[in-house]
Amino acid sequence: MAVNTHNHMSGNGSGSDAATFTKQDFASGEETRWCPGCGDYAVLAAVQEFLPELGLPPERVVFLTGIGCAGRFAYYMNTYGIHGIHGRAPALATGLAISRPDLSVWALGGDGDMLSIGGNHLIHALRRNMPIKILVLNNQVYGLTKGQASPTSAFGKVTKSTPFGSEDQPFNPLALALGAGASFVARTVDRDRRHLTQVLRAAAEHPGAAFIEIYQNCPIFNDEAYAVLTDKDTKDAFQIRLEHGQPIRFGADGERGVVQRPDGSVAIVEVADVGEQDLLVHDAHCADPSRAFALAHLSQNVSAPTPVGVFRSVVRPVHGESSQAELQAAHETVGPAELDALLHAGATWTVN
Amino acid sequence: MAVNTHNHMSGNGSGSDAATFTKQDFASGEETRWCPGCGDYAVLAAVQEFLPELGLPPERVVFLTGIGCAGRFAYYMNTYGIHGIHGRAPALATGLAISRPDLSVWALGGDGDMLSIGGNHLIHALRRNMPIKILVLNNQVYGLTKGQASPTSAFGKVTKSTPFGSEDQPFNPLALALGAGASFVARTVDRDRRHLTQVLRAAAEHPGAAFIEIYQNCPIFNDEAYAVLTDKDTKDAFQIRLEHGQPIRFGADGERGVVQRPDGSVAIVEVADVGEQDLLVHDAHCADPSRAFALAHLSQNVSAPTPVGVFRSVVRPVHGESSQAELQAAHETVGPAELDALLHAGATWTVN
Amino acid sequence: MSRTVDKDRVVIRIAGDSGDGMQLAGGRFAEATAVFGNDLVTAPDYPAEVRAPTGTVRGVSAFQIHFASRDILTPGDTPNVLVAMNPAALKSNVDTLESGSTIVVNDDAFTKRNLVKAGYDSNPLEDGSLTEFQVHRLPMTSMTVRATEGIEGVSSRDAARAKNLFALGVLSWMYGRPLPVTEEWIEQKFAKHGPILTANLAAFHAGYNFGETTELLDVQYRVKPAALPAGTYRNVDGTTATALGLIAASVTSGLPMLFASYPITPASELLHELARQRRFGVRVIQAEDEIAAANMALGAAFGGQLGVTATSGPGMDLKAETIGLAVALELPMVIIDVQRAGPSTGMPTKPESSDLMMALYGRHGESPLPVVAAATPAHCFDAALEAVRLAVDYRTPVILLSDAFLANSSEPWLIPNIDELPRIDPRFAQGPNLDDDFLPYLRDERLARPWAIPGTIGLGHRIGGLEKEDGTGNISYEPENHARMTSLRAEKVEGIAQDIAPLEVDHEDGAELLVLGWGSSYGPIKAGVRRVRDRGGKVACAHLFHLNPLPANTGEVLRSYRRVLVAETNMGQLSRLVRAEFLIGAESFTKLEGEPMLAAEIEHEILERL
Amino acid sequence: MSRTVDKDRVVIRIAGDSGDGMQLAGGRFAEATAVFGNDLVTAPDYPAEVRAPTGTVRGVSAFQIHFASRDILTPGDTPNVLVAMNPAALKSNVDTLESGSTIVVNDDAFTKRNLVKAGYDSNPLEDGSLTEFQVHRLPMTSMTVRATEGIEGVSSRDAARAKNLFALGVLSWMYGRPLPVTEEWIEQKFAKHGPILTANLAAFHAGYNFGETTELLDVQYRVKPAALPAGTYRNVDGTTATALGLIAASVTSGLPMLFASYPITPASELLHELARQRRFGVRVIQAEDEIAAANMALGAAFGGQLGVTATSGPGMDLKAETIGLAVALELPMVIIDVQRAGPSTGMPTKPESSDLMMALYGRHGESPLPVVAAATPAHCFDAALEAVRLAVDYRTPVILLSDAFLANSSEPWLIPNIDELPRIDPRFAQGPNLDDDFLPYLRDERLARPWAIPGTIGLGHRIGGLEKEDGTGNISYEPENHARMTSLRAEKVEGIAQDIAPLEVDHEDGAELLVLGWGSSYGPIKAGVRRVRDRGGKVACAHLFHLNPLPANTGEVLRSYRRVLVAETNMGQLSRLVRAEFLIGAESFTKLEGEPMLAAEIEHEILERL
Ligand SMILES: Cc1ncc(C[n+]2csc(CCOP(=O)(O)OP(=O)(O)O)c2C)c(N)n1
Ligand SMILES: Cc1ncc(C[n+]2csc(CCOP(=O)(O)OP(=O)(O)O)c2C)c(N)n1
Ligand code: SF4
Ligand code: SF4
Ligand SMILES: [Mg+2]
Ligand SMILES: [Mg+2]
Repeated sequence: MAVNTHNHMSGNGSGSDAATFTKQDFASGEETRWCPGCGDYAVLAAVQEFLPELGLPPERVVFLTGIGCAGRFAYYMNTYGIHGIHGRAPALATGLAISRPDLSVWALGGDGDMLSIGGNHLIHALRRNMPIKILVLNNQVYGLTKGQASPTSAFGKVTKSTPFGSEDQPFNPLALALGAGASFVARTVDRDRRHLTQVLRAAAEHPGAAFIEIYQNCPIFNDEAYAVLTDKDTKDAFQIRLEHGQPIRFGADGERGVVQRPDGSVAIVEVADVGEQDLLVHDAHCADPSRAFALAHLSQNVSAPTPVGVFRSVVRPVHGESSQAELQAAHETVGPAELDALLHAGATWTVN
Repeated sequence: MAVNTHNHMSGNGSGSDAATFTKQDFASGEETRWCPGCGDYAVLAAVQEFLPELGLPPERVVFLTGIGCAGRFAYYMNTYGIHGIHGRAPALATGLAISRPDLSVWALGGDGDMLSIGGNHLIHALRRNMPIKILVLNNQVYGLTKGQASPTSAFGKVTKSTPFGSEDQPFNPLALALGAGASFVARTVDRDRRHLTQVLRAAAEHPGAAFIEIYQNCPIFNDEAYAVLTDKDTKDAFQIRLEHGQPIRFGADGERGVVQRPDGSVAIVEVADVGEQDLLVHDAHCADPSRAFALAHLSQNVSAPTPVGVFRSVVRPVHGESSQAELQAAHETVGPAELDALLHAGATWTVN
Repeated sequence: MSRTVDKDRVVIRIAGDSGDGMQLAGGRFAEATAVFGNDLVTAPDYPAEVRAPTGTVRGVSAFQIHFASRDILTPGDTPNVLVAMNPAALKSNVDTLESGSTIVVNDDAFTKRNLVKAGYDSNPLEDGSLTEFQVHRLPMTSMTVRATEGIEGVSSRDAARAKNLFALGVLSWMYGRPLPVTEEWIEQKFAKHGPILTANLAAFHAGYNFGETTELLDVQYRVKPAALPAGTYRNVDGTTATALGLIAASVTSGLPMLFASYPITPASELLHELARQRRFGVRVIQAEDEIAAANMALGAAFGGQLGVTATSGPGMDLKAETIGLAVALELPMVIIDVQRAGPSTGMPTKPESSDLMMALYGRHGESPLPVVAAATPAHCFDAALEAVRLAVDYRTPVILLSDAFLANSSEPWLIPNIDELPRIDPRFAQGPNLDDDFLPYLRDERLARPWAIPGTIGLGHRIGGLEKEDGTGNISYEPENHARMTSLRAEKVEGIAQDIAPLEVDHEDGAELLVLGWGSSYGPIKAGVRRVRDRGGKVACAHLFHLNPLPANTGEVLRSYRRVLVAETNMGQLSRLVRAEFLIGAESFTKLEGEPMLAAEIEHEILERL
Repeated sequence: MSRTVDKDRVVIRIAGDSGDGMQLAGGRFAEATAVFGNDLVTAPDYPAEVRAPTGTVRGVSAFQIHFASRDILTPGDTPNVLVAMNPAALKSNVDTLESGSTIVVNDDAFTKRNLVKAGYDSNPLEDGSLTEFQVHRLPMTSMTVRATEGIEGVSSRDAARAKNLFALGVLSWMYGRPLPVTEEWIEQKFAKHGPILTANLAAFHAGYNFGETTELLDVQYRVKPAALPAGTYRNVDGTTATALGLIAASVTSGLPMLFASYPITPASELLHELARQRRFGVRVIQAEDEIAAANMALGAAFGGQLGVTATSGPGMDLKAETIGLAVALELPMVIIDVQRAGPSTGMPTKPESSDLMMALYGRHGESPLPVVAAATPAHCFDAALEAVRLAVDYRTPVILLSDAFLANSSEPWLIPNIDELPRIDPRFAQGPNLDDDFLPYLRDERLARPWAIPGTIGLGHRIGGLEKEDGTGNISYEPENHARMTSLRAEKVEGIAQDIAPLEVDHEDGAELLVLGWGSSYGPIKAGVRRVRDRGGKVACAHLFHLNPLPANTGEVLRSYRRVLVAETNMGQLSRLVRAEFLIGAESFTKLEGEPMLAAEIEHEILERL
């Protein structure tokens, strides 16, 4: 197809070129235009620092973003990228990923972009299990348009568009993703670089669509929405780290934990009350998504201790995978003779 | 607002006019144009027969539909109705229901209409808990456009648009609705008139958005997709009736049942193996949606015994409810004087 | 014995219930006619419903074919021969027949019940209402059943179903169509269903033999092969021709195709057609909606593929914002609009060409793009290739306008020589274009920007819908830059006028009136003009294949006629365009009936003005 | 002591960092100026980013006000006085100043660090580069801090923040603005924040007193009140005026309003404004996207409410299909397009009027609807009322075009008498309209159909986007019916030409050139024409408030001039329209810089043609 492109067949999101890359290789050098203190900076830094791990050169990585503050992300990556229109990044990414499986394709947008106007593309990309990584920078507000309610804004939230308080229950983005059949669902926080990186790594390793909700602080329109998860004083009490194969417990001394309740939900308990053996052991690879769904409902809008980490990561058919080799081979071998035969297919006749 | 309209304040979907109505009052008499044997006929008949129960006159009921075979529904109801554009019925219904709480507002469409192009409006209407009843006539195919895959078509399904088999996992519509935060979620079958009516009744009584998936047979493009649920021979073995407060069991002699599994999912067992006491007792009113979600995953595309009935029915704030009285009163009392004051608000000056 | 009568041209309409297999019978007749060497144009006519009630007028499915010993241009205004498989088919078509036409009916179907279903009070075959026609009453069902009796594994219901092949046999005899074409097709088609194969062949032969042996049909017609230009032909409808054009563009350019689409009548057939073409590396994805489909095609285009999406009016509305993005990104992409009768949902199965203004202006802001329109079913091949060529050469989305008539209608197509297809060269950027830098918006002599695809080392770049700085493509809010970029985008598209064929006029000495058309009005206009000329009238005509930009000589051509008549199936969209562009007082003939134009209508309009 | 100089008109631009409160200071100055009785036009100018880095040129926020002792029309081409709160503000504005203009700077802000951030190599206040201007260096920050020293609960950071009020005080002194207007506003605004209130008042007074007592500013200007038509005025921007117009329409028609919208610059402010108006029964819903917003408004319209939706270009693309449905349903609905510089995402905060063609033709099929355009900020009130009137009277969606300039700019508005507002009568259908039947598509003398709302006994009906039978509204695929319905829909809209004001010409004897405009070019065109006339030139002008249909006399008016110049901020959309419509060789002046037109540009274009 083109000179200078790498091998098309190496599969999305993984590669092993000999060359090694650094954070700088992934920074476009374009001046960042977010507000001072915006959580987007931290996400950008974490992504740029993580990407060299893929072993892919920057030109094999593509960021497709929607409109919003978060959408500006594309400009700051020294990769290929499109700052598309509002809400459509997952669809752009679908078109690119399906036709170029040699690339690592990332779709990124804000909570409004991905969950309001773009909600349909999101759920369909997850259902199809497209080989794309989807990052939703959730600040629970519309940043770029200066402070309207978003589909993740809390019930009763006063914003410019809801001066009397929002009348809507917010989405639980993880629950929505799980409901759509997502094969990989995770949550992390802008200010926790190590955790964010872990989650990015897990997503990149996942074959198929990965949905990552990143709690992102907007100091201008919704400051400190997630402070409890990152403030030294409250962090231990509010962050529930999900780790595959580990009992789910948290608190400064792991004194609290999560158990199954008889009604199908999960609940927080004092470990001392129930005993260690009754704690749930996190199984991200469970074929059935119900437990992950229950965990996603432990807290809404960080009003209670909130799980972060990989909720679900299961392998299932990736859209396009099964036809890929056939199509690639067909395109490479097909030539004038086959075309000529196609044009002449069916009954023909000749006039002299 | 208008002569001849009934009291605006009686709340969506309920009423108690003295007059009683019959099925005929709800049939428009327009010639139905579905294919012979189409499941849509049964749904239409059931709806027309049920509606008199609301106690509302036909002019207080509105059907808003999308495009598709199912979308034709609007024409056959002797109510007010709009056959809107493809996928947008929930949005039309939102606009109408929020401004006319005296009406009983129904949105109806096919699986393509509601879950493909209209997926976003659907999940947002459910999130907002709009006072509308949403019927999805799921035949797992595009009927009107003559047989393409829909978002509920099975993986590998050969259709006109997927001659080599669909590469997509289908949506689990109930899981999607639950993931979106739906307060009422149910499933029923076109050919089971009594069950269908029960579900309609429960939906009508529910304050807020009700999501009802109706398995609907398309004899032309996807015949007998749900036959196991309705055929005499298989019905007992495949229909799992969910009834609030009852243990979940099925089979000709109730010999099978559903239990909770340790991984958060639910599973089918022989009652004899586990004992009656271990069966799940269905709780449609459980605040946490996790159990309902687990039940929704018992079967996909009717490949296994399939629960029908009301999976979830919980009360939570209905969008618009809290502001309704205030807005109504404001509109009724506001007049030229208030308008004049508004126009003169802020600093004014006079030129003589 | 039957007489043989020579005919120049014949219009046959075969109509029956939608379950009667009329499209199949019509299609096979067309194929045999094509192979026989007549020129032909076909027009299927389906009911709007998936399955309308059997026997009703609403449920009638018809297929019309016009074939001739010379080149022809339309499916014919009115049939000379109507084959009616049931009363409803007769009822829904008889009004269009001219006195003296032939009617062949399936006598068996004229039962009381069917007459009632069709809305007849009395049997038209017997009440004298058809005296002005030549009526042939053939008991097709019973003869078919009889012909297939004894074939093992064939129920009498299966047998009755084969009556369309009986009818086909009768027609084949009447017009001396070659049998092997149809026989081979039946053998292939039913290869896996032995008994059905045998039954169908038997029915077909029974029909043919019926003509040969009975006295009921007394005339056999001879329509000699047409003297078409030399070459190899096949019969294609617009859908197939479009698909072939796209595939040809993909193969010759080396660009793998991603076809992303959401089903909609009458564009879905193209989706079905291309979905089968994995052998050509065509990837098809059915998107969740039209917005997604457009974005998928655009994403693929960014990746260096041939991104194509197809839809009809309502879907075009939805794609508008994404098309605007493609204009801003300046990436190649083809958007196919198979127009149908609007507005809103309109009449989805009916043809109309009323999306021209939308193609030109249906996006916010100044977002010009090339618009190409197909003129005939076979021309869809060239139009698709041309759309891809412009898209790739100019790095721009291109709208290709087709319509419901073109999509379903068929005609003989002179299969082109592969080597003579237009060359489409992606010219991917391979390296820096300004010293050591790569400027994604540095333009070439066509004002096209470089197409640098992911994977190409050193050319990484980010682009978006925000206004871009000339050259670098960086975000810019600078006033003069916006003015410059707006002009550059416009000039790039205008410049295409130099790169397309000039408007060709079919002139006749003394003609003062020019009939101008676009899209599927090509056939009726040409045919109408011919009729006028046959009557000695002087008239010229010209057809636009490019609607934006218009060919460079368009103004000159139009101004050289005293009167210009623009004929189109909308309220005068092209006529507004040429009025605005050239300030000429173009007159307008419009038709908005969800039906193609008729040659007779054009003839009439011209005569009125001579 | 300072001198007092009389002035007819002054243009002030106050600029600083986006965090410096420039919009507030400018807005307060405008309010005082309005109350003082000058005519005025304002134009805010925000940075594109939410928070651009402090001190940079990109982060500069400015507010321009033009005020005069006579009626004026634009915010002024170039400022006479620039107040620059930091080096970046100076840098980004100094190039637009004419020699001899006054510059007032906050001297404290000209630190090394700020100079570097602004991109200055040396201090322009000291390197002689400003010699052609009258520069006043005021240590605003330090004087503000000093003035607020000792106020309890006010940090020195809070204090420094009040420097915008110091600047406002200075300006108020310079132009003799009344103090109470501003004082009262400060008292109300900060009523809940005692110390801040005191500090702001102190800063304001300090600025005023600084002018009064120091010799630094030697001239005080007097701009006498303007002799505007009698009546009560207030200052409104286009957003407020639009909101008021909609509310007035709701109250006077008795139709409760549902305003459904999805945020987008520059239309979001209207959403914010209306969301506060529950007192007037206005229900606002923020939809999940623009498609939903349009459908919600349409659903409400079906329910008998005033359904309104507002957006900007990209959102208009998305609403197209739903607008087409509204055309088919023939239900009243208002769609407001606050245009911005396009295509695609374009320059979201910048004005441009390039959606005219889209408003007219941006939907598939033939789907005509009325288009109304606002001309000035205050005119948005009338335009909104007019849009509702047409929508209700003709049962049709109406597009109201505004733009980013009108939305943010303000001017005095002569508050209308409630009793003189146009009467809007929903005329809901109450019963059968043909004997005992109700025909939802039986038309009245305006060709409007009945509006029968759910709840009305006996009028239940089902309508949709499929073509409808004339009268009954039942689905119809009948060819002639489609032609008839297409014509009826078109005629209904065309008929509105009889129901709107004729095109009014501002003529001058001897004028052979007519300048024609639409939308926000109103002010610059009028002002440009005035300037030409002041120089003795003969020129006429006219402005279109209705773009579809055009006023009945438009052709006649245009033809009565030898030359017609159409001025618009797009590539000539209206000019194409009038060329197509009237075959006149209209010339085109276009500007595409994401900036409003300037009077000087119009003046220049006219003079070139005289
Ligand atoms: C079609 C369309 N509608 C609306 C907008 C305006 N718009 C731009 S960004 C945005 C939402 C921003 O919120 P979010 O996605 O949460 O991103 P954030 O700015 O918070 O990062 C909106 C409504 C647009 N650009 N295009
Ligand atoms: C915008 C738009 N896109 C596409 C279509 C074509 N279309 C009509 S119905 C339909 C899908 C029908 O499937 P479904 O919703 O499942 O309904 P069913 O016919 O099966 O009842 C489609 C794609 C349309 N009318 N409008
Ligand atoms: S508005 Fe909020 S989200 Fe946007 S850049 Fe500023 S801080 Fe970040
Ligand atoms: S195509 Fe299927 S869904 Fe549509 S009417 Fe026919 S049977 Fe029903
Ligand atoms: Mg956000
Ligand atoms: Mg379906």
